Amino acid sequence: MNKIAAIFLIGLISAGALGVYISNLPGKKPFKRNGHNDISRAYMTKTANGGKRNVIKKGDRKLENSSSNIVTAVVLDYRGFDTLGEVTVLFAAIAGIGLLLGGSRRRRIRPAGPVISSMAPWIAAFIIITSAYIFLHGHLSPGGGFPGGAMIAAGFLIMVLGMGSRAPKIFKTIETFGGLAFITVGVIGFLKKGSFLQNAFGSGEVGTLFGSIFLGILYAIIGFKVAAELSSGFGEFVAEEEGKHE
Amino acid sequence: MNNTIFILGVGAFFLMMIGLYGVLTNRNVFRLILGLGLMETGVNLFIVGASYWKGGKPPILGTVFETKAVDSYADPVPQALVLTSIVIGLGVTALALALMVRLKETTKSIDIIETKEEEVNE
Amino acid sequence: MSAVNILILIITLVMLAGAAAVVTMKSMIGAAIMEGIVSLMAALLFLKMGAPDVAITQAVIGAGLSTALFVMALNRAGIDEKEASDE
Amino acid sequence: MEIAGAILVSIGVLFTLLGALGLVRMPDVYNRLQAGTKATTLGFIGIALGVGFYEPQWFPKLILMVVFIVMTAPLSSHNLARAAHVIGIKPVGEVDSLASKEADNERR
Repeated sequence: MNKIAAIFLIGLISAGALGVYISNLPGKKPFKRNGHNDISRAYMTKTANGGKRNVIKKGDRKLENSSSNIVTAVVLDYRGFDTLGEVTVLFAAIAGIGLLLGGSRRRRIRPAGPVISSMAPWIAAFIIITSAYIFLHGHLSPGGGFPGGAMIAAGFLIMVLGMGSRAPKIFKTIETFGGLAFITVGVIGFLKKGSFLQNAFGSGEVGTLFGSIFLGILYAIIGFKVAAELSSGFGEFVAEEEGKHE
Repeated sequence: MNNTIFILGVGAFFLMMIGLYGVLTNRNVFRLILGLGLMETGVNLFIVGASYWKGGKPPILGTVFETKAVDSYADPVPQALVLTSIVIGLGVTALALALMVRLKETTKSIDIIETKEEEVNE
Repeated sequence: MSAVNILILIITLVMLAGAAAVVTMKSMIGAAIMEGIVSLMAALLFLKMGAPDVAITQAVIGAGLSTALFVMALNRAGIDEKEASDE
Repeated sequence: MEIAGAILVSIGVLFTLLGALGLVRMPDVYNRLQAGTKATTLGFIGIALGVGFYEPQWFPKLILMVVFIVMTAPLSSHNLARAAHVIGIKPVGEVDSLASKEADNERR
């Protein structure tokens, strides 16, 4: 398609969509209830104080999951099925990469220079410790299993690129057992409370590390699973040195 | 005060349109993947930007509690949706790049016009 | 126009300029790095919108891992910059 | 307390500005890397410590950030300079001592 036709088409789409968007912008009046619709309002009040009042008070107990971070509560508790499906989609994508790029190539990866290869394990250790903090505190502070797992994958990527080591085979095992553990937690909720992925471990005080042990366990599982998937998938992309068998 | 939500919405929309232009006018597969990434970022920005309102705090209760109305927080549901969407986008991009590497190995080219179907089947 | 508005406007304009550079740039590695800059600006916008979770995820994945993935895929496929002209 | 923080932030901003000016002014890749990495590292340290004076409970995390920057910034600039040298970009001056040293190594 040539450029003039593309610009014409995009201009057409832009004119229509921007017209609809601008004509639907609210006027002087603010959104009803500050823009929260009923479902997000229900999620927030239930996370905060069991859906009774509109305010959050110090020392509230007997909550549904007692998570400080409401996004974590929505991702893992109220929409846990979404997250299970999302992890499955990621697994399918990484399995496709393994099918396309894998094989019996066992050549040596060219390491970087001496400065990088001697400093790479320290930086990787620093990154991995930071990401463990991020996904263990996913229900207290911003962060969680997805960015934490991606950061672990970045650390392993630095080790692979800097030192020339390969991604070990244990990642496939961790990935499999991560998926199994997620479903196991869901089945425990089914057996104890009567519904799949329901909170079966109770809830403590808001704002403590062990107050919301259910979300902590789930995010740790997701962190390990995402880290294993991304590390093993990205290991396939590393260019290998031609010809040298060692 | 709707200036900010207007800027965010129009900016995200133009990001989508620039990505669409890149997808439409290029024949290079790598540039198609880059354009798809731009469109994905634009859609994510639009979803979160639609729930923006002025003064919305991050939806985190914190360890020190005060008596706060729930209405002072930003909307958490679009953020949760976009959080999973970004990770899926990374998986899709990686799969597309793997397909590009196989295409280059098979047909010695990453141009979508030069790639004939018979060559792939050989 | 308040100060927050001006900041958001500047970040949005930088992001759109980076996106235009992605589409029009000759060099493919340069385009991939520009896409990383677009992701970083999007992460700043998410942070200004009150979504720190999304901002962290976008910064780690969009600006860090994704750029490295693009460069690694170019290197693995052995794509030369010279054959990259699309005219 | 706040005055000390403001002074530190000002020093950081000044060094970052000098680094940005150096990126524009310097003649070749290696000098630009020097300006863009060293001055910006010092600028980041100043800004982080100044913010730590404003918000004292953030101090441990800021110290960790400074440690990370100090660990990674020289590595990245070293690797960029090495890559530029590998693909054959000549420095501005007359003497290329690294090339002559590598030639010595290959002769042996």
